[in-house]
Amino acid sequence: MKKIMISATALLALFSTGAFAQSSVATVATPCVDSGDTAWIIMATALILLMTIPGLALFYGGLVRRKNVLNVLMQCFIITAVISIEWVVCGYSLAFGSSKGFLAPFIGNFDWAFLNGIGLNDLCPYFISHSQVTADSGAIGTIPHLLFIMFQCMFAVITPALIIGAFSERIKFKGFLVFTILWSLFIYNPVAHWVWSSDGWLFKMGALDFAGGTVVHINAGIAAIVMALMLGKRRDYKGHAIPPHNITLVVIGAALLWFGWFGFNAGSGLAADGLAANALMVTHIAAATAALTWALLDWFIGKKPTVVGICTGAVAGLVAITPAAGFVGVTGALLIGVIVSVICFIMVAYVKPKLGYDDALDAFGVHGIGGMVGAILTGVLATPAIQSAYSGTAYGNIRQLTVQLIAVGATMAYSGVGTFLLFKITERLIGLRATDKEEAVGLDETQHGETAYTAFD
Amino acid sequence: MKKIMISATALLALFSTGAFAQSSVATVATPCVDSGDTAWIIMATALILLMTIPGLALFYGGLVRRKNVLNVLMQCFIITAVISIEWVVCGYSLAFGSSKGFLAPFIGNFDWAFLNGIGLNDLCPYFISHSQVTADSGAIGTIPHLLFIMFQCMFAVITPALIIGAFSERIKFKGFLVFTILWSLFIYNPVAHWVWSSDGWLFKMGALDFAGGTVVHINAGIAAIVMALMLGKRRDYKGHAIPPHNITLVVIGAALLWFGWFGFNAGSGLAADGLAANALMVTHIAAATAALTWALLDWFIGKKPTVVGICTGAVAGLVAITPAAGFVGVTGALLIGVIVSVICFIMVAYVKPKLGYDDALDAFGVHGIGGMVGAILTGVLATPAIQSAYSGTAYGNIRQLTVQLIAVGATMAYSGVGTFLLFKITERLIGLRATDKEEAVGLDETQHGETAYTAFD
Amino acid sequence: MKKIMISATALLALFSTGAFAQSSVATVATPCVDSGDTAWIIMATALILLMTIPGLALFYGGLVRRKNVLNVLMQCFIITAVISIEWVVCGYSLAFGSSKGFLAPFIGNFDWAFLNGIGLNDLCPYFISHSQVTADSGAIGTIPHLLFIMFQCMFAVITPALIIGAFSERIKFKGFLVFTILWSLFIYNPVAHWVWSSDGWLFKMGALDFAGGTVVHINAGIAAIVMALMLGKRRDYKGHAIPPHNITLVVIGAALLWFGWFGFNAGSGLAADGLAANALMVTHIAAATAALTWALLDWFIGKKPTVVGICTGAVAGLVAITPAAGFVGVTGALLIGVIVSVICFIMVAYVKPKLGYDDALDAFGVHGIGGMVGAILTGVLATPAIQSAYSGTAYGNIRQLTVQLIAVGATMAYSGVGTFLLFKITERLIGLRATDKEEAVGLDETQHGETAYTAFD
Amino acid sequence: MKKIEAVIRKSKFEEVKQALYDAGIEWFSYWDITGLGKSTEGQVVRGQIFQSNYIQRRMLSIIVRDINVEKTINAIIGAARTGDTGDGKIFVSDIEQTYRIRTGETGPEALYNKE
Amino acid sequence: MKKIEAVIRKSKFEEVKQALYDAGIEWFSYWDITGLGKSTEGQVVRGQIFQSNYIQRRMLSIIVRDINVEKTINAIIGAARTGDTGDGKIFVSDIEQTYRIRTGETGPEALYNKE
Amino acid sequence: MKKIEAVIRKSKFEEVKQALYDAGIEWFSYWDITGLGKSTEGQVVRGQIFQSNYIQRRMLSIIVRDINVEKTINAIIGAARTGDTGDGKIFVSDIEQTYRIRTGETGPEALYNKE
Ligand SMILES: Nc1ncnc2c1ncn2[C@@H]1O[C@H](COP(=O)(O)OP(=O)(O)O)[C@@H](O)[C@H]1O
Ligand SMILES: Nc1ncnc2c1ncn2[C@@H]1O[C@H](COP(=O)(O)OP(=O)(O)O)[C@@H](O)[C@H]1O
Ligand SMILES: Nc1ncnc2c1ncn2[C@@H]1O[C@H](COP(=O)(O)OP(=O)(O)O)[C@@H](O)[C@H]1O
Repeated sequence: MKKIMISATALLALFSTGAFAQSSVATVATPCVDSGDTAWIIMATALILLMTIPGLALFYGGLVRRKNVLNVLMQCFIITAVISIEWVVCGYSLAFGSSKGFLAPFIGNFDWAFLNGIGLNDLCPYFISHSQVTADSGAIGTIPHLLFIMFQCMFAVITPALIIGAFSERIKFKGFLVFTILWSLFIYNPVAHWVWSSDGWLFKMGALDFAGGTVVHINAGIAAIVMALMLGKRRDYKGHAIPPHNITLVVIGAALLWFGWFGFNAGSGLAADGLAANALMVTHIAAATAALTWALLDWFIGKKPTVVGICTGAVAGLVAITPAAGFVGVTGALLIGVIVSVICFIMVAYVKPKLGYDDALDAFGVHGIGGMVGAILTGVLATPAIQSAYSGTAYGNIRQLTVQLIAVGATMAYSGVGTFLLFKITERLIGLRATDKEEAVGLDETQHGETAYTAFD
Repeated sequence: MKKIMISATALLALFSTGAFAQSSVATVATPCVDSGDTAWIIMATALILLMTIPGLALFYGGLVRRKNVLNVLMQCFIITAVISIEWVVCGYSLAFGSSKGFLAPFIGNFDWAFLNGIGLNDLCPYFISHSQVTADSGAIGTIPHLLFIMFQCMFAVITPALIIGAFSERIKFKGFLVFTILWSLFIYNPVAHWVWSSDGWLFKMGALDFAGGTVVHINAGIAAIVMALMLGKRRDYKGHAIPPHNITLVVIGAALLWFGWFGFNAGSGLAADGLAANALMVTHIAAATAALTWALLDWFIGKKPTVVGICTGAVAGLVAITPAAGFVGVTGALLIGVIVSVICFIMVAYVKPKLGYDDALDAFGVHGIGGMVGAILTGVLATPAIQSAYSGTAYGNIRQLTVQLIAVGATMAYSGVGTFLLFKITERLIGLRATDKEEAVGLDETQHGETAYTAFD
Repeated sequence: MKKIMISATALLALFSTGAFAQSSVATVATPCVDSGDTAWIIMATALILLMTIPGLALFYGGLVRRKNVLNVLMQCFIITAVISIEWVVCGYSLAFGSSKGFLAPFIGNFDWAFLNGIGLNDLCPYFISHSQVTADSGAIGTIPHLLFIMFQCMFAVITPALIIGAFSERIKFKGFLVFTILWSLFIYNPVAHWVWSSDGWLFKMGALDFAGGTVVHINAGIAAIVMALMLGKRRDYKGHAIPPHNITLVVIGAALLWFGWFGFNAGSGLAADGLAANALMVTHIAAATAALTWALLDWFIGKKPTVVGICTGAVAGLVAITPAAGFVGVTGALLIGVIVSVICFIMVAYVKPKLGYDDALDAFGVHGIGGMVGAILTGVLATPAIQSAYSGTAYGNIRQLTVQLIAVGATMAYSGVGTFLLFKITERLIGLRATDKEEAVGLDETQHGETAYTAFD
Repeated sequence: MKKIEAVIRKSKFEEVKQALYDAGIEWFSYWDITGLGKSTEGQVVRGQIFQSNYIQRRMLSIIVRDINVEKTINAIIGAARTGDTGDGKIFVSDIEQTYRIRTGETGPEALYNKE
Repeated sequence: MKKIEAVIRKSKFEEVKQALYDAGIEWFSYWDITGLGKSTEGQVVRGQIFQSNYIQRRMLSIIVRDINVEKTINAIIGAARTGDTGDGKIFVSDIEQTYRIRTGETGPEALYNKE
Repeated sequence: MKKIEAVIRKSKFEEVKQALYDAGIEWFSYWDITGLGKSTEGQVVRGQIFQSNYIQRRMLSIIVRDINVEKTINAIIGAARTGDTGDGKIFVSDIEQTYRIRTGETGPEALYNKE
């Protein structure tokens, strides 16, 4: 059961731009793995794993207080374990498989459960800028199908891990784990299907999301704000951030996120070609611009440029460029970097304290808001110079912005309502909020019986 | 002096599966480097370096007490330096070179000492799933020979580094260094030759070890238990682990090991193809399953899921999947992950305290035992769906299990006796056990004159 | 406006050595991206980013006192942001673009400002060992031009970051930032043009610098010594190093530098081929040899082998092999490793205290001196066995040593005088030296308002 | 004036702090110490329970006017007690003189804010 | 002999040290503590000012002969004062006996080097 | 009751601990401090010897009944002495009252276990 290509227009774009390796040969040969594309996507997969552990784990872990750092590391680690298993058991099939009838645009079926029937020499049915012609004149990707599954697995892993930032320092570990599994099953898998599956309704509508602005960042960001609101504030939260316990860990985490994001974005074209190079370039430039912008805002407003600030800015830039990485050039990247940093700064520094919710590590403020900024700006700034089939409002395609807004709105609504329901269910069945005493003593001690740093010699 | 191919059956498997890039072209062209395979193996080589420094160094360094952390880091660092030199001087030649006569199945000769005669455009005589036909109708690999040498160098480096876990916190640095060099020369090189050289007796017998279950993990694990027994317990060891001084370092280390292991296992096919994708997938899934299993065991038995536990579980899973990564699919990976985690947990939590030896960081309990579990399960679970030429007992090839047991037994015997002798020699000549006073003060201070964390501002 | 090839002789060398993938096909096909080369250079680019953040940041950050660690991390982070932007705005154009008339050998023009006119499917005009023939019978590289730009961007980022080591713990952040931008514009860009642009006068003279011995290391090293002298000593400097506040960070940093350096050196051939494999090998061996040599010097002279020492040695080895990585083999690497370690040890342990300047983290002592040793030894040890067109004095090409000395001298003179002038300008306009009070309290607190490690629970 | 030094379990710190606030004591200093004593503390490491008598504790140092000694001690004892071995100790000693650096005030006045 | 315990701002440490040296006091011990008191300290975290009354401070413990008490206290007060709330406190108490471990000397002699 | 505060070399801690145990003292608290004094400590950094008079030391705080003062001090002096400058100091002061938090016992009884 092979899937049709990810986008017919993409294929046309491809031939017309001539970025096609040895096209004269490819038409006659049997379709085969392109070792270069495969080499790059293997590495990209590894890079995205690195983003979750230890990248995000350290970024978040450094930001919490000393007594809760292990809890954050553990959450990231167990998400990696549990969601990877969920992914091969059924997640991939639900997200990227085909189902029949009215369900088809919304979720896949279980045909690929346990990777059933996927051989190691099968080629990937999904592709973007690099494909080859099959015997029956269809088109097919250039990397092994199994590799695509693992590449996507890492996205499925990091998305729930992003939510951790919202509920840190006050959640029971057991409740967290059950909630996370349910969330991946019932929120992540469908949304991924909508946007990335060739059957998905948002995909068919033409929503642009190169590497996960809606699926990953908005999705997780909305879940984050819902969790933060429903779980309530930390006992010691007084309307402003609590100083991070170890800023060197924050920096290591942010740097590894930046590094890994090259896999996230430049890997999402599923090939090692010009599109990947462009994605790499805009990713790097947007991160740099957003980092600098935040540092300058800190400098002018808070008197001094801070390390936590520049790291936060870099992450915001990376988030916002994610949906756009395959559609904009260097100018777009510079614009996106500046805009997202200003908006997220305002959110985190002014709106959050005003509204008073406790999004502990700004998972909503950075990933949710940053994702929205990115998704919307993609609709504006997408330029046909990158992929000729796609252009945004600024390049005359008025409709694209509407489509992007629909995609953003749908994701927000589904993720918001779904997270709310799953929270209620988990809370009823297992309990989510840590007791006041557990919170005072710290989650490391109470949930895991460990202390991060001993005084032993 | 070219070597013959790693496996004739592998070559046949290759043609029949069709995973062969541009086969029609390859037969007529001069054999040449495949840039995609080369790109991947360069990265894989770098990834394995990262496993030793800083991956393993941090994993082990975080587990010891504050006063010994630098000693562990230094051991990993100097092994990287010394063994890399040893490898180009003679190690590679001994392990992968050919010798004449009765020595041939046991050890190579010195023809490739100082990489003598190996040009930068020579292709690698070893290959697995991707090869090309030479002018004289032989077969040859698709990556530069020099690259294969460096890839293997990283295996030679990490193996003795694994042993560190057994004798930490109580060994003299000088004795350690001499022992390590001797061990690499006289234990690692021969065993690598047996299993991986096309002349090796275990290779010829058909022992399956995709990425080093016997050569790396059992070999190091047995050396570890011998060292732990002969060196005696730490002065403060009272039959149970001593709490790690910095668990965030343990997590960083474990995550980098996981990340690097993709190079270790998915690189061992020496190509960027479907076999690599499958190896990546099973590696990831086995690690995830074993990590989760350990966390659950901790939860049910020790009341709380611990961070050190989940990290240990992940490493155990990675160890066990190592020999199997090129032979099993997703089901095999899930099984191996669960089984190895349960067995290693029992070893570490029950058997070790009962027997009373002081394997400080469980180098034997995790690498030795995990390696055995993996090597044996490879003989059971190897499925022809992955490489058609290889199948295990569960797929009707009864003999494979016997062969695996012979390989495990031979490695254990040789490594055990060899390590014993080298210990005796080194102890006599130089001394191995740190004095009681050095141990009390800490090895950082006494062996290196440094303190990891100063109180200075 | 396409550039001519990087070196006509290199091209010839190429054909004669036969390291050319599918040469028979390439002549007839349209030039296209080689996915394998592209995969590797994408990763190499990411690796070099990792060298700056968090690699160098941690290496330097661990070496300073606790009160200044964030300042170092912040400096590395903001350099990454600012210089990346500078690079796409005009830096790349100035360094690698062509200008007309008498300026041509010295600096490029602004044609490529904002990457103007560089499409995502354009191939890179620069190449070394792997190229293809264009329609008009010219030669062109095999990776996207955009990718080359980002690859070079990471070099532009790390070079000013290296200088940090000289002026740590006593510089105002604002002055530092302005100085760094000016330095990149007026010192880095021209020197890169001289050596690496096909119009550059040193390039035309035949100066060999594979991956940045002159452009990166000597350039930064000389700037370092000038800064150290002009800024004066730290208030607490008494003629010898101040103990590092966290040696585990130093080790993590050094290991990531080693790992990333594979991208730096083995990526500099812009292809995944035998030359890359050789560069990888000599990089690794030189690092290992230099690390071991320094440890032994510490052992014999300072009584104990130190962790900071072995890390410093590894970095020195990596620096020295940088210019030579594409021109020497394993013997050269071993020699370079030993020689650079001995010379840098003498510089740092004896000459520096004698002369009394305060090069806080030995940016000059390791990068400046190491770069010179490497550049000169490249002139001696370059062997035609690696690239047949290039040989050094030891292989009969007496002239090469002279050329290398001219390149070293020119870089030293320009960087020295230029840094001096930029220092004077920045100091006059903004001020560079932190006040005595700021220094006493620490730069983290005074420049960034943050504390790296809180005592909070 | 008296100096009250209390060695308590780290996990009881938040409660003790609250009790002190409730008793009107708002100034004190604390730092982490390791306490050797009769009690041991368990930690599970790889499935094995590690019993150690090196225990991470917190030292509170509170200087109070004589009239406040009793209520301070009662507050601490009330909040820090679990009933298990290892609850810690309180030591009282004499302080001869106190200075407030900011104002140079001396004696008991240095210990409280008049306004 | 008296024990002088001074709680000062970390940022004033270098100045206090210098003042003590100038006053002829060259031996003391110090460690970092957290001080709870009336004053708060701000830190900007992601654009928001965090006000905490957990403040990182430094505790100096100086044992001096009776004749040196005054000049020591004056040195500290002089160097550690900023005039803002939170400058810290100095506490003086009695020390009954002192031993120099190296020589076994006791009493005031243990506190200074004759030569 | 007396409070014995001992500043010792970190490297002598294990020996001092053993000596105290042998002398029957099993309860005490300790923490790491930096000591400024006459002695310096060398560390080799990149081949240069760094001489610092900031020395990492350990502070032991032991409260004992009056009858145990002498043997405690002897135990410490015996075990902590190397004979080189920098061996540290011992300070003895008076403790007026002691409470055991667990039981509320006061006075000397709070300092030892009857059974
Ligand atoms: N004599 C002492 N001197 C200094 N510290 C002490 C002394 N006795 C107890 N402590 C501190 O108090 C802590 C708790 O004392 P412990 O004897 O374990 O509890 P309990 O009083 O409940 O029997 C010890 O860990 C130690 O830090
Ligand atoms: N009664 C006390 N006992 C112990 N430490 C105290 C006491 N009062 C103040 N301190 C310490 O001194 C620090 C400064 O005191 P604070 O009241 O903030 O300043 P100020 O004296 O200027 O009003 C506090 O943070 C605390 O560490
Ligand atoms: N007067 C003092 N007050 C507080 N601590 C002191 C005093 N004198 C010495 N110390 C502590 O004792 C340590 C050792 O003292 P030092 O003078 O170096 O050794 P010695 O007594 O052998 O000459 C010092 O580093 C310091 O921590």
